[in-house]
Amino acid sequence: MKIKPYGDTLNDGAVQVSFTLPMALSAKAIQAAKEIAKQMNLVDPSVVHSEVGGDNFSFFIVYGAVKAQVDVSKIKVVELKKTSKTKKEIENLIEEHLDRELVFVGASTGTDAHTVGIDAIMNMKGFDGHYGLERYAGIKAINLGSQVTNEDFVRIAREEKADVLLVSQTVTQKEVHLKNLIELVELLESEGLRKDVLLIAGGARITHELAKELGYDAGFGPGSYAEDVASFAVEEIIKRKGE
Amino acid sequence: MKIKPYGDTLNDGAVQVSFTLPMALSAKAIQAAKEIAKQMNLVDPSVVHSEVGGDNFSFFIVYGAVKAQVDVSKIKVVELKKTSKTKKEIENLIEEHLDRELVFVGASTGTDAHTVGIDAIMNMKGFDGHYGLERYAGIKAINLGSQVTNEDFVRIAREEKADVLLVSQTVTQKEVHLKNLIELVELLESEGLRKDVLLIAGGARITHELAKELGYDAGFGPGSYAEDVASFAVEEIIKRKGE
Amino acid sequence: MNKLSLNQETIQSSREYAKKIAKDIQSLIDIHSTVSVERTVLRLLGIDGIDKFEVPIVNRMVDDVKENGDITKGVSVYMASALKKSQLSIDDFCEAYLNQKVKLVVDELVSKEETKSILKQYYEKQLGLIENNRLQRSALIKKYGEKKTELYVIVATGNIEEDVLQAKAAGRAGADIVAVIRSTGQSLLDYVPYGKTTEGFGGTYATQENFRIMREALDEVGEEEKRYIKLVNYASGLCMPEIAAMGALERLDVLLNDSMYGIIFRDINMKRTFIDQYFSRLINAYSGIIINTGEDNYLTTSDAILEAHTVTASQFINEAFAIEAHLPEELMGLGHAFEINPNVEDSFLLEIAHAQLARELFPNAPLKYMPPTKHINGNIFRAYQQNAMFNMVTTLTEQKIHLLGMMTEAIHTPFISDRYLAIKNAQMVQNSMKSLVNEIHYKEDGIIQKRAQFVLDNAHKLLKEISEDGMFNTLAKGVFAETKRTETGGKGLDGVFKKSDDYINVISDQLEAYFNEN
Amino acid sequence: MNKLSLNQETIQSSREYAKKIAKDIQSLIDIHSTVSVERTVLRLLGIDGIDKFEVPIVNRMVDDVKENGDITKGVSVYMASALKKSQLSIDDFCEAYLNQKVKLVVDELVSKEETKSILKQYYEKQLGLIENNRLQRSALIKKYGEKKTELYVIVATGNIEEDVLQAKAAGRAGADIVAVIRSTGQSLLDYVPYGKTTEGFGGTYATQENFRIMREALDEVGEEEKRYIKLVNYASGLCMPEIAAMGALERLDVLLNDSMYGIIFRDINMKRTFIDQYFSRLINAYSGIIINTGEDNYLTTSDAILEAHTVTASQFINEAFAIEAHLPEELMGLGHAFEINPNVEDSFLLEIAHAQLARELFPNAPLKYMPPTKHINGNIFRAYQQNAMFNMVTTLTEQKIHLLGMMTEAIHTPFISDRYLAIKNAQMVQNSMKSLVNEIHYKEDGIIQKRAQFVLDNAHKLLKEISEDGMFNTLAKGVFAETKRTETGGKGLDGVFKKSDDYINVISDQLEAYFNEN
Ligand code: B12
Ligand code: B12
Ligand SMILES: Cc1ncc(COP(=O)(O)O)c(C=O)c1O
Ligand SMILES: Cc1ncc(COP(=O)(O)O)c(C=O)c1O
Repeated sequence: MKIKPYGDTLNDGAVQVSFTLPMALSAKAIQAAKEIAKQMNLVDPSVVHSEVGGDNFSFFIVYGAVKAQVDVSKIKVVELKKTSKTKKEIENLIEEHLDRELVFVGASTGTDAHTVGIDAIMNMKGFDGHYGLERYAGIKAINLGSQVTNEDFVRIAREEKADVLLVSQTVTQKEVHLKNLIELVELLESEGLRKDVLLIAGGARITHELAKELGYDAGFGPGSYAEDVASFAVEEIIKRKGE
Repeated sequence: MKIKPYGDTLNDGAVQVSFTLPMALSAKAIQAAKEIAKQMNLVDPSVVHSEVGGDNFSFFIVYGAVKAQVDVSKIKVVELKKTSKTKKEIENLIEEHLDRELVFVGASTGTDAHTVGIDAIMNMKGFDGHYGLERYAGIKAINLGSQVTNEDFVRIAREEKADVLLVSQTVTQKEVHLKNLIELVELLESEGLRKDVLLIAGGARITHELAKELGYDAGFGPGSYAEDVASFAVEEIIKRKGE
Repeated sequence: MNKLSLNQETIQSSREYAKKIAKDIQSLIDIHSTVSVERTVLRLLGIDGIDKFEVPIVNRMVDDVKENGDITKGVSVYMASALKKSQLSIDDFCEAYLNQKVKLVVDELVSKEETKSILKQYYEKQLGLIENNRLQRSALIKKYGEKKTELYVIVATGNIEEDVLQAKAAGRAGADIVAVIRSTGQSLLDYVPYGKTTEGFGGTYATQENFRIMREALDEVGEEEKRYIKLVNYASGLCMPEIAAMGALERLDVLLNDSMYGIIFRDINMKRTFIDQYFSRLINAYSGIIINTGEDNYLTTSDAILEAHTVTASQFINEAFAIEAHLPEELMGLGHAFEINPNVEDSFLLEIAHAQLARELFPNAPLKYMPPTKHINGNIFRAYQQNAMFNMVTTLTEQKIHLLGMMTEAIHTPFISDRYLAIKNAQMVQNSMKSLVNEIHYKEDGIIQKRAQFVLDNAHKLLKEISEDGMFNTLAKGVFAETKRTETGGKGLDGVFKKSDDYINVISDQLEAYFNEN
Repeated sequence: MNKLSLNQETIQSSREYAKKIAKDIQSLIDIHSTVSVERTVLRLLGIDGIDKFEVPIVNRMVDDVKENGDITKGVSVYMASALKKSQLSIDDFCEAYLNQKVKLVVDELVSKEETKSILKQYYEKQLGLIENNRLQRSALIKKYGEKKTELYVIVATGNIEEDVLQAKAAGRAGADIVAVIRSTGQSLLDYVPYGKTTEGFGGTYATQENFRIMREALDEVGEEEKRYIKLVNYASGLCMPEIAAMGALERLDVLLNDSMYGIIFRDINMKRTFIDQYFSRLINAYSGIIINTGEDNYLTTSDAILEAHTVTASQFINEAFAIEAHLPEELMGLGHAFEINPNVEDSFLLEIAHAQLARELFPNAPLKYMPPTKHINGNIFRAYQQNAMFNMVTTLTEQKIHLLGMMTEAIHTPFISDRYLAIKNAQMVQNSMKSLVNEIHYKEDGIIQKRAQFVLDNAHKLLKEISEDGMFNTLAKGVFAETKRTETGGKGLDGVFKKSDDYINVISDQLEAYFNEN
């Protein structure tokens, strides 16, 4: 089934676009904006608004019908199936299948100081009415906070005999998160620790797909809760134990 | 000089896009949105927001770097050179070069009932502090109002011996304005009147370029004032008289 | 509710002038009828459908009487007489009529009494259906409850199927009221199109079948969402009473119906409009349909600061006409709008003043408050903000029917996402500012109070003038929306006629009787 | 300004607790210094520049004294002694020092008096430059006037050249204040980078040269636009006083400078921070630079409703520390924020209460009001609306330093168009609601008044507790932003030392003397 963007009629292909051009506003600039829109595959784009956005900058809003279409049946997504177990169910799973407490070590690594995300997952009080890992029976949750170097992180993981590593990355400017995330994998591998832990990343711009690409076991984006991570981790550990 | 859209760094190509897809929100839908964005020539598009926009519709906001670029030096625009004469100057021109009153007949034609635009150009009080044509010495301005059929319009133009016809078109849904504007040209031609009048269109989505394409002498879009139209018309009439 | 310290005497006196203005016109209305009124009578006898040239049967019949009979007697007597002669049921009669097997204009006309008794079963059935709709609406509203402020969106694709999709999505997103905008130009048609339609310009044709389709769709969503979702269409135009009847039959909840909109904005003849609006409102009143008046349009045409008092004056006049047509306050959706140029210093204060003024003058009316449109440009972000500011004024002044502004107002009829985002915008304001209206007082003699008092005073002056000049002269002077109209100009005058002494209209008789009892 | 009926005694008592809290810490500050303080002394003697490994000379020198001399005497005496011995001017000395031709740590140390007399010409020159900047700023502000509320935007490209382009565009679009965000992580560097920089993450390095470049650019636009455009950077971090000195030399107008931000949000040792903040604020006070405190960050970390009182308590504490450092109220840019989840019913009323509370507690302070950030998501239209609502609260409560929210807050550091649209948003609110603040009263004992009183009461209780527990214990308990810090934890403790009896700091002596006179 092929689909196109929808404005008010099926297959009208309607999209809205806005951008700035580094030139003063003029009829020429408006024409340039139209050309850009055409190169974005808009048929008959209409520059519905233009405004001087500072000296030698002009801002445009364009509407048009885009030629693009996608065949939905052909789309493949690397998607984490959320099992949506409850806290209680997860705790039971640990009790039944594992003979020990699981150790989760988490941190905002590198220069990243955004702790709200990792705290949402780990802290007692949790987030949005979902308790954090610290409150789970059978889980020892160690939250190292922010700006933890990959070196310290790995050292503590080793000391604590971590089962699961939780890494939070929020700042993505100049792709700094990729750098940090990749370095951690490399460090774990060079220390021979990679296979001993479940490695999980999270953050506003993290997708499961991206995390997998970078060599993580899973990735969690906005709207994740402790039970999502915990159920993934616990099930995976049980599965691996069985193998 | 080639330019690209500008986000916060020269040539970063940053654009913002939004659209709806006719499918329920899911990881697959997000991926579909990304595919659409890629077909819009966005490199590494990032779906920064997705939301259920009704049943079986999902709404997306995407940012990305577009490959599109335009060579500004090669852009050609059909542009009306605004001579920006004042009311006084125009009145003087008429007095000096023409021996009679010029007749301007204006209307919102077809089913279009939007009169604010044509009134802004023609009525006494004008618009935004710019007096309308009714106040010009040397101009007889006849405003027929809204929903005037092309037939009535042409009839009255003939009766009044119009020098200039002013047509306003606001409703553009299903291209109804094109239909109306083209019909008028055809009617004028079939009645042998086309060459006797200056034919001018205006409206929110009218550009000079579009008007020329449709066989008009000029087109005026948003932000036009009576003196823009008057100076174009009077100069053109004087020029034609000279020829 | 008394935040503006308005002068109660000025209000009282304004109402009296308005009453005099309406009464003057009403005396003219009472002795006239129109082709549209007569067609409505036929519709309320149960006649519907079109001939092979797609001309509605009701048009065929009324034209027939006009040509071959004496329309000044009204169509009722002809229909009764023809039925008597043919001895057919009304449905069979229509079929036979289309096949030219029977005549409508017969020689022997029955008496007024007989007219009534022959037609009784038919109009009682139709009026019964309408009553049922009214009761069903009340029951549903009682069941689900009703919001203080209702979010109103439009659909306008031109295609009823697409409209349904979008209306449902809007309903699920939180819309309380959905209007199907009419196709450009429909109001100038002297007939109502028939059946399901999928092609229109800037809107979808108002047909009874389209009404039915949309009503069904909204009922479906309403049941899921546990809200009664109201359906709106437009009466104003050359077929005001017919649409009122169709809307009543299909359980529409709101109809745009202004005593003067057609005159001013569609150049429909003033007599025609005044007569039609009366009969249409009588039907609205009976069917429990809220009317929406069009004062907002004055401000899209003229300056919203300079002409604010014309809105207020017109509201008083619309109220007075509504009273003539037995509409209770609860059905008087008087219109006004947020249309001041936002670049004007303190414009937000003026908007509060105007909106609160309307609120205090008509405390029980379900006021219809229109969003900014004229000063919206293609900057959709700016528009989104203007709409948020408009939403705030509604929350601060407790408007009832809250039309949502679209961020793409200056660009196109709404996309599905425009409508969705508009609903979210309004909901955020409604929720985060829920109690603000009870929290703030306006300064005694401050900008807001003074502005409201000034507008009221000017409206009062204007009403006095109009009551002296008469409505026709007023319209000729272009007092409203700076648009001048003459008594004999405009479309549809040829459809107006003076009733003869033996004129009979079984529907209005029946309705007047009903209102006298209730 | 008395819209909240606050209890004046509670306010008075809160101030007294805060004073006690600050005095307790001040007694510790007075007997300590830090490497950063000492480096600042060198900077204010006119030393700048880096060695071939890009280490700033001031770091080289202070480390040198730490290693080879006795840093507890302060760096002043070493510099004076070395100058005396080498008989070189300070510039020549530095050059020779880098070439390892002279030593800083010499055997024969001069007396306190001689230290002063040798260094006097150098620090007088630098302090003279700073004074000139202060006078020039006052003159320009006097010439162009100053707005009641100033629109503040950030640039954060990482590249000072690009920053300049954008800052100028913002200035022309109407920004009154421009902040150059620092590169992520700079606050943890125990030195200040040098020279013009074009690569940073999430911001641009704060260097003296970058300050100069941006100041020049803003002065240029300011002259064209006939407005004085203020320049902001960040002091907090391991180099607080150094940045204060650099900012003073380059005529920055505002510096982020909080007595506790580094501790809580950057895990810098608490002693280090308290000592550094004091010296940095002393310099701020002398240079007429407004400080901006960071209470807003509490609400981005914790819940804005539950923790509102911690903001108020912290404002009192920051005020008390500022008084210790001779900052007049006019330079106390205390921070707060609009961070309540907008889905909370009546959240807008709570925001008004919080903002008005800050306004009434600190009537003369140029309050810094931060926009919604935490509850902004990728829906840029929704964000644009949230920002409009935030802009309204500022207009209703007369905040001074008004940081503009960006519609792309949840996405990226601002694009040029984001900033432009944000300015237009704020301007529309400021203009269309100009007089609203004078028009409305809040209901006696209404939601707004009660909320403000409740927050004040809780802040008062918290201050009492802190004054009993002491600041160090309070920080250990995680009272602010739910973040726990220990006395000996965090970065930079190794740079703290107790002053010996013969410690001398020619700059603080000079500044204290200045403040005692003025
Ligand atoms: C709060 C905040 C701050 C606070 C942080 C306080 C704290 N204690 O964390 C303060 C003020 C200190 C701050 C500072 C800075 N910030 Co900041 N900040 C934000 C803000 C407003 C909200 C982030 C947040 O808390 N979201 C709420 C949480 C719950 O969501 P979340 O992090 O996505 O977490 C969820 C999921 O992603 C997931 N998750 C997250 N981590 C993990 C980990 C695991 C293992 C799992 C399973 C799941 C998971 O689960 C969570 C719950 O569902 C965002 C803008 C925004 N609205 O998003 C900017 C933002 C992230 N900051 C930004 C920047 C640039 C900075 C600064 C560099 C300077 C600046 N411009 O302000 C500094 C430097 C900080 C540093 N060194 O890292 C940028 C990042 C741009 C980019 N894409 O690179 C943003 C987008 C703002 C912007 N537009 O400029 N910031
Ligand atoms: C006011 C208005 C109305 C008023 C008109 C009142 C009146 N007396 O004119 C009313 C309420 C009656 C109305 C009705 C309708 N409207 Co209307 N209306 C508008 C609105 C809000 C403003 C238009 C306006 O007055 N602009 C101000 C004037 C000064 O600008 P302007 O027309 O562009 O004129 C300038 C220039 O273009 C130029 N110019 C214009 N004409 C000419 C002619 C010449 C010769 C020259 C030289 C220059 C010139 O000079 C003028 C001054 O600078 C717009 C939305 C918007 N914000 O733009 C919708 C809009 C135009 N309407 C629209 C529609 C669809 C309708 C309706 C069909 C139903 C509906 N959805 O409301 C009806 C039907 C009307 C009909 N039969 O035509 C759509 C059109 C969509 C499209 N692109 O097709 C719009 C865009 C709204 C929307 N988003 O749905 N409308
Ligand atoms: C009272 C009233 N009636 C009708 C309409 C719409 O009528 P038309 O279909 O003629 O555009 C409006 C539109 O604004 C109105 O205000
Ligand atoms: C008081 C204060 N200082 C400094 C900063 C920024 O510091 P850094 O550069 O460490 O991110 C902030 C940011 O919010 C702040 O509030």
